[in-house]
Amino acid sequence: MLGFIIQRLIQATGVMAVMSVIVFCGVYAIGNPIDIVIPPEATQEIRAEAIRRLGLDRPLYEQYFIFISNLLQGDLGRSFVYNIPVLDLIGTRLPATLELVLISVLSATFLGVSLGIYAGYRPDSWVSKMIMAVSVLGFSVPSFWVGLILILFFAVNLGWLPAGGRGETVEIWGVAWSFPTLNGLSHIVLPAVNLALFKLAMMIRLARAGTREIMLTDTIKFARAAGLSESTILRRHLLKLISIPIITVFGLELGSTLAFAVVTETIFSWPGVGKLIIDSITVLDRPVMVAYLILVAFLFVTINFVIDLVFALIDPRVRHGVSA
Amino acid sequence: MSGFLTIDNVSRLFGPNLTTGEKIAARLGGKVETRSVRAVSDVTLRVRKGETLGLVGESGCGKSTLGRVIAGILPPTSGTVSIDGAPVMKNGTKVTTRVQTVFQDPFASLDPRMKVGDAVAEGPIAHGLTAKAQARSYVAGWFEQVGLDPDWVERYPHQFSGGQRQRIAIARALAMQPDVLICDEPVASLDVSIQAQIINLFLQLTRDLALTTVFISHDLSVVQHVSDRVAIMYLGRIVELGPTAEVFGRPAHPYTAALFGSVPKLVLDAEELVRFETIEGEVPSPLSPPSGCYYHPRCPLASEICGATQPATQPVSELRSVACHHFQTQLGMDARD
Amino acid sequence: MSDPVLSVENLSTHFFTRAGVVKAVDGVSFDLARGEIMGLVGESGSGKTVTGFSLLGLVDAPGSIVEGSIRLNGTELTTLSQKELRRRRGRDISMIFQDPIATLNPMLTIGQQMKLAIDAHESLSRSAAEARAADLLTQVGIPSAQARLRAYPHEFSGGMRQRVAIAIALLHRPAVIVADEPTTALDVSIQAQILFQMRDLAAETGTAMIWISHDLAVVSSLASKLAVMYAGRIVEQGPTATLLRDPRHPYTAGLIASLPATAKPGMPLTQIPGTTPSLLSLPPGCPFAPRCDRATEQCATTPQMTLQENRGWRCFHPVGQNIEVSA
Amino acid sequence: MSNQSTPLRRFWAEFRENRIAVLALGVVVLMILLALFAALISPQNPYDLANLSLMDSRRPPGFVGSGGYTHILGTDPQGRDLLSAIFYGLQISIQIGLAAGLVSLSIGTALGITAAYVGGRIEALIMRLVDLQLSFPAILLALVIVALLGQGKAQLIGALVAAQYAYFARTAYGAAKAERGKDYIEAALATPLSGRLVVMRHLLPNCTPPLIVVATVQIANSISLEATLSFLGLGLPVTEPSLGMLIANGFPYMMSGRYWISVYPGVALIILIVAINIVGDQVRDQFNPRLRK
Amino acid sequence: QTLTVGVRGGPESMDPHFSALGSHAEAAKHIFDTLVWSGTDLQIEPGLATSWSPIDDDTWEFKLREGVKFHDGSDFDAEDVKFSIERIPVVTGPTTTAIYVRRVAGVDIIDPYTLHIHTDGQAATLPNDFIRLFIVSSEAAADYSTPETASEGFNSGAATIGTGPYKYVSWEPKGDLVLERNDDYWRGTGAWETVIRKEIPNDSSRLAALKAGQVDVINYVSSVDYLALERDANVDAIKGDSVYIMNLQLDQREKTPMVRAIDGSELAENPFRDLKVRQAIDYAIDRETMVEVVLEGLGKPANQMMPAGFFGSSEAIPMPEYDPAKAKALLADAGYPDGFEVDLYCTADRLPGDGAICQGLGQMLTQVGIKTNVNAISKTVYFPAQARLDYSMFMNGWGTLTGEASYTLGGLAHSNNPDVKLGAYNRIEYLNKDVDTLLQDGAKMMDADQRRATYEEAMEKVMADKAYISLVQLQTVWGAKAGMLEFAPRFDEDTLAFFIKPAE
Ligand SMILES: Nc1ncnc2c1ncn2[C@@H]1O[C@H](COP(=O)(O)OP(=O)(O)OP(=O)(O)O)[C@@H](O)[C@H]1O
Ligand SMILES: Nc1ncnc2c1ncn2[C@@H]1O[C@H](COP(=O)(O)OP(=O)(O)OP(=O)(O)O)[C@@H](O)[C@H]1O
Ligand SMILES: [Mg+2]
Ligand SMILES: [Mg+2]
Repeated sequence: MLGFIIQRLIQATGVMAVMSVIVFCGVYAIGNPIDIVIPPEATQEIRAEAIRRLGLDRPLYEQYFIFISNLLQGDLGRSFVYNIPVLDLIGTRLPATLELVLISVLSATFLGVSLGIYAGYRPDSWVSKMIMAVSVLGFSVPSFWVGLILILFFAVNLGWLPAGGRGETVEIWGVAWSFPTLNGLSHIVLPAVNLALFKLAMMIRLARAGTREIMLTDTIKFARAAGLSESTILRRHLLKLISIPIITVFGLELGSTLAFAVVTETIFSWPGVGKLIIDSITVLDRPVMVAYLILVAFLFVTINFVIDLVFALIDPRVRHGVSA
Repeated sequence: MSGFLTIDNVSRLFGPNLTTGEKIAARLGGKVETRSVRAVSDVTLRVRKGETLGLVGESGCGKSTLGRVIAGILPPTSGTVSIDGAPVMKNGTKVTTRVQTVFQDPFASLDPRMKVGDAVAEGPIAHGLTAKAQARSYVAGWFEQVGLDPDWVERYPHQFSGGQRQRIAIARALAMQPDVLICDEPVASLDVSIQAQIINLFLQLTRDLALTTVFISHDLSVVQHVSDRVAIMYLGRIVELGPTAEVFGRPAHPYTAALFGSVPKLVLDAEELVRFETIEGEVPSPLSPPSGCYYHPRCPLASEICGATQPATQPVSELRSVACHHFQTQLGMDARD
Repeated sequence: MSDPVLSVENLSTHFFTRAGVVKAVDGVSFDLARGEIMGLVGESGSGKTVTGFSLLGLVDAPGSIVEGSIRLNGTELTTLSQKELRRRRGRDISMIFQDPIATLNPMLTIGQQMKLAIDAHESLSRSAAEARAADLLTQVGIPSAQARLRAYPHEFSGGMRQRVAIAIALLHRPAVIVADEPTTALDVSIQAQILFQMRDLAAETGTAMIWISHDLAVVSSLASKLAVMYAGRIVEQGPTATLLRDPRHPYTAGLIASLPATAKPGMPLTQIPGTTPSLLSLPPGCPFAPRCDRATEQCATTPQMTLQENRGWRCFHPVGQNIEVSA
Repeated sequence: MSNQSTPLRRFWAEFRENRIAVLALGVVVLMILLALFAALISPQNPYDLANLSLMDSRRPPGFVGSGGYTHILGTDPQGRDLLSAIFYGLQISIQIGLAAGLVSLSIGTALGITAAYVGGRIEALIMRLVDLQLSFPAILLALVIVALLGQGKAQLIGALVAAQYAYFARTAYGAAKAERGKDYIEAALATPLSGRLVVMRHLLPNCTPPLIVVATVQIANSISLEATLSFLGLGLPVTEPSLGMLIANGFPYMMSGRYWISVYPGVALIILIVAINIVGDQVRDQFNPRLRK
Repeated sequence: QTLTVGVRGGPESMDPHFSALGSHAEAAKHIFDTLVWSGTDLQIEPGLATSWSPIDDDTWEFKLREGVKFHDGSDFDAEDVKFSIERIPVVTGPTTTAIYVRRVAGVDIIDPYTLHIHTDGQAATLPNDFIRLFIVSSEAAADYSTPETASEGFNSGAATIGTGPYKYVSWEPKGDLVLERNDDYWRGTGAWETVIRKEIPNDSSRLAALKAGQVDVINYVSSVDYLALERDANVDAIKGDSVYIMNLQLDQREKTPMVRAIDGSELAENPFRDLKVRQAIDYAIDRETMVEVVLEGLGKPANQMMPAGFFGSSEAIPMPEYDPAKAKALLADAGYPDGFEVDLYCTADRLPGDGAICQGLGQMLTQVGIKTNVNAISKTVYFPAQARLDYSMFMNGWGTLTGEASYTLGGLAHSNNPDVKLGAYNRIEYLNKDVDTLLQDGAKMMDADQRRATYEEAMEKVMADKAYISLVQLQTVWGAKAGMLEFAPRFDEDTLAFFIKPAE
């Protein structure tokens, strides 16, 4: 386990280093962020002053080393655009993304796994075929398109649900959440559905494939031979046996959605971090980009680590260090 | 004793593949498996030209590993293998075509995407044993030799039965015109009725082509049938070696005796159900083999010395040797009745 | 002879595949008495496993039992509902598989798996169930059974796992156990231990057993009765000793003769020519005819089982009898 | 028998049994043909600005424009005939999907097989790299790259490749690692044959089935990813719109009732991706020996 | 009563001095007052200053409004103004507000309500500069006036104390800005107790939010939705002129990178240096179609770089004609009978319709023989490249935010000369010596009429040269719940809650 943690830390450092270098060089290659954020009427003098203020006049490697040394002191820098510490900026937006993503990924997982098990258990029934058809659609249709249709239908035509924004929030532990209020919840529904659709499809496919494979194994045959009922077999045997890939994908999806729900957040004007990063990219707000990517790397390392812990929890072979 | 195929002090270890993180963790004193498996441990063997050596032992005792080292597929961790004085491997790469292999699973040992004729021709073409233009007739010749219809060269492996595939695999090995053939359980996955065909083919070919053979099997009756001499392996070591009839007739190592005893034999005449002997306990983990003689925890003859020192390989007769502190007792007991 | 616990009559199980109908089991009949061990031998693909699955009603799609009857303790199984069948599986008839590694669920403890198997048929308190489980583990030769209930399969060796599977199969003292090559994947030394134990257990509990194997040597020392399968059919059956000593079907005879143990070392073995037929494209008549040196035109029709005393064979030209020359 | 039973023929025989998959394959082929012959069958060359007339812009389906032909699917804000634009857009989308798919396939396969075959440090290095990348949202990566490299076909393909090659590498690695351990590879190496020969003649061909499956999925994915990037404003030049770009361009018109500008390209895109995925699913099922009947 | 406004962009900080962006100032105007107010047509009016006049060549005197109180109850006086002016260069962000005080050399407090502001030379447009000079409380902001502390201090609300119509309640970057009415506002009491500004950048989403009733009013209704909105009984569409004009810019350098002959070969010289070519381009452009079709009516043809009526725009400039035949003739005349090929660059995501206009332009130019490859790209890529002078022909919008010409012509039409702080945005190396002279002179003229005439002359010369070709003036549309609001569109496109009244 210790080896695992160290390995993960090494990886994380690697990603962060690579990412930060790429972003530094990339932003440098595109051009001076100043040219995007500065107003047209500024004189050369003022432009130069702004460049100096942001430290953009120094050689790139110097800027990088300043960044690194600040990083080592726990300072991820300040946004060019907002002039506030990047961490604060991300911190204020994280809860919005967090609740949206958790709700959608969790519900997609529960629903997807159930449907997937059904479809894998009765692969030839027409219900399964319907489920699979839905999953192919969910898998294929680009999410911005779905989002648009959702808004058009539920918000504009039917007027049942709000078209965007976050709605009322309640403070819990000093953080604003919107899921506890009815209004807030109604705002979450559409974006959550939009986000969940792809994951739902993915989970269905994963659970179905797992179920189909597992149902043919001797483990299940043996359980049947012992007279276990089908429901016991599904609940006690199958569910555990298909859980490993599902948890892996759950983790990765959770991570990538947390990091990047940008399409949904854009369409539904959800004030989350995904929106923040794409906005930062369009204005070349380098500190935000770098810090964000570093945090994403961290996030993934953490998630991977948690997944490993969960594996160890549910799979005794992992717990005991036996290669499965 | 001199040999055509000589195997000198060959050992082969399999270490765990540690990630950087695990290495660091191990340094820091974390719980990381760093022990390695000693799959083959200090094996020395001489095989005479034209001889068939049977290699027997339970699963995981290192038969295949030894076979692969001899065949030049795996480099040994230490020790050397040479044929007629020429080493099989140099710097971890195989440098001879004089030793070829036939594998256990005929379904895995042929490339499913390659026509069988091409699979057989591939090696000889690469090594100039035949020209590309003549490859077809060259292959056809070997097909006939192993009892296959030469017209079948255009087929794919899935169009053949297991026994036929094993013949193709044998043809592929023989087409390289080897002096030494390593057969790693060539009949283990075949049906009994097919097994006989392949054994017959094998007997005929080794004789006709004067092949020197190492024949690996866990099926004692097969080994007994085909080999001139037999080596018994336990946890990576050769515990007994000798002419087949002698070893089967009078095992010198208690493990050999117990092994023979626990194999179910075909009982043709007993009206009563037979009882056979069993060895107590199970094979220890090769990661942490017992001290001294690896067999001592299961051995009925074990004494103090067995747990303390590893028995040396001692000659019993000219062609026969054994690694046991108590082999006289074992033989003596047999001698009495 | 007392009433058989298991009586199989003209059982046929076919697989309806895209390539055609695979007659994996085709008209198999046999009886099994209480406590009796029957060896079922035959080449790979001859239908042994499918026969076993058919008995438990575990044939997967696209296969199904197309005809025949299976009577277990007098109850006809083929007409039972899935639910009824399930109630009998594990209680009246159970099965063990070849690969002990694949049989047990690696994510559940031995105890949990045994508890599930107990709960399937009885409602016992936790402690009672544990006691029963531990008891059985002890019976199959697992020391300190109580403690081992909390272990996971990977903490056991292959042989131990197979013992656990056997213990699970024995939990409800079924009338019949189908053992599908349970020792093939094990080391010889372990195989011997298990064979030994199973035989004693069967004798003790009165459980009848169908021991599937391709190794004549194994069954010869274990089963009192033997059935030889070829291409989905039982071609010969009878008491083991009789059958081995005096085979009637040319296939049985060839099988015995081809064993290295029966030949002089170094000498060519008697071999059965040809290859195992594909069940898809079986010619009409005796499936062994193409490989049989005794075959005549008559063999183009399907031979029926010739019964004689306690044995039977399906052959027009049995070994040891004169070849009847037909017109 | 021998001819009839080449692996390909057997594959096709099995494939043919799933009618939906055959239909989907037909759709894919049709769409590829439409894309290939876009220039011949389109009433208009929508990429030639001299052909367009602003007076024809945003006309509903069925409008007869200044070109004299009926705009069956209507026109877009630039007066492009949407049907033609869809054919040409298909061409670009498929081009990009294929190009990105093939390049990532080659790079990924090369990396994966090298790692599996060579082993040791190189294996560790390559696979770490791939793992790292797999744990990173593909679209984020693509986005950063497009943002950094600027817009254009090559950049877009580059971004898609960067986002996807790792999947191929992982798959190729897994397959090659499994094949590497099989006896026939061992047999070839034991002959001995040169490593290059073994990789090219044995390892590579036997790793293709899973790669084909991944390739179909990834091509569909690239097309969809390209559409998404276009939607986010990081796609191709607006004058040569891919399907995604057409959708994105029409997106603002959805609310004002001029649905056709966005919906028809969207429908084309969805049909294409769904069809590819259905074909991919069937291929996957066929390559999975455990599910074979 | 609550007014919820859906806006495209919000402030970047609560510190009014942080950014010079229009959306930032717009938000700040709710909380803070400026010294000089700009009215709906951008005419300057008294704000916190009641009057101003130059007292010599480099000094302006400002009289301040008395009796104004900050939200915390403290009094507003000259100290706060001086503090604010001096604070700006210290705390400004990258979109620098220092431009508003660039001419200020010093501030003298004469009495609590009188200030003398010294400038670096004649600064005729100083009051115009001050329309976005927000006055913060010198006490509340005292501790939050370094680059490190400014944003935090204001974002937390500690320093967000202004004299404006609304008090700060809460704000999140890119999220909601919540305000509550200042009952003591000197202009009177606003109609809304609470104002929420929601940032919804996506045009469709913003409109959807309006239609779904989540917001009461939105700004920047996209041109594509405008017609439909007009027909929608539930929503009022309020149209107003914008200060933005789309200009086509033609590189005047000897060698220009993105032009070539039709066959791909290099041209001997930059065709855009030839007046005939530039005129041909002008004739090729059908401004009416551009407005009616491309912008669906949401704009006006433009003949110069500023909207009519702005200080320095000239009535003498004729509206260019659309005459493709003449364009072709001129091209042939200039030695390009077969035309040539050029890459046209523009933004696709900055101003409403920018990408579409650009593509329309491409069609029009191609039809007279100038084969135009249109690259409507992200502003992220466009602006840095434009600053590097990568382009030969490009189009982008320019807004005369100050309402007068020195700003527009000084940035675009003067040759780029840092010494005189002019021409910073002249990215085509346009040089007309006469124009340069006029602009330099104009900047020093304290007499308004004289200055106006000078700029008008400069504008006429610039437009005659056709290196800058003005295409269309954009219009902007607000959407509001039908019958709910009374609303007067502003030229600077600000959406100011205080000036929105509930309908009777
Ligand atoms: N590539 C490898 N990496 C690690 N350990 C290995 C490897 N190959 C073999 N071993 C270990 O070496 C030991 C000997 O294995 P080997 O395959 O030689 O046994 P065997 O006698 O051929 O067994 P079997 O009868 O099952 O084929 C075993 O403990 C095995 O786990
Ligand atoms: N699911 C299935 N679909 C189609 N055919 C099947 C299926 N399962 C088994 N068969 C066929 O039924 C026949 C009998 O198979 P079975 O598994 O009973 O053989 P076996 O005698 O147990 O062989 P082995 O010794 O290899 O275990 C084989 O020809 C096999 O191909
Ligand atoms: Mg082996
Ligand atoms: Mg079987």
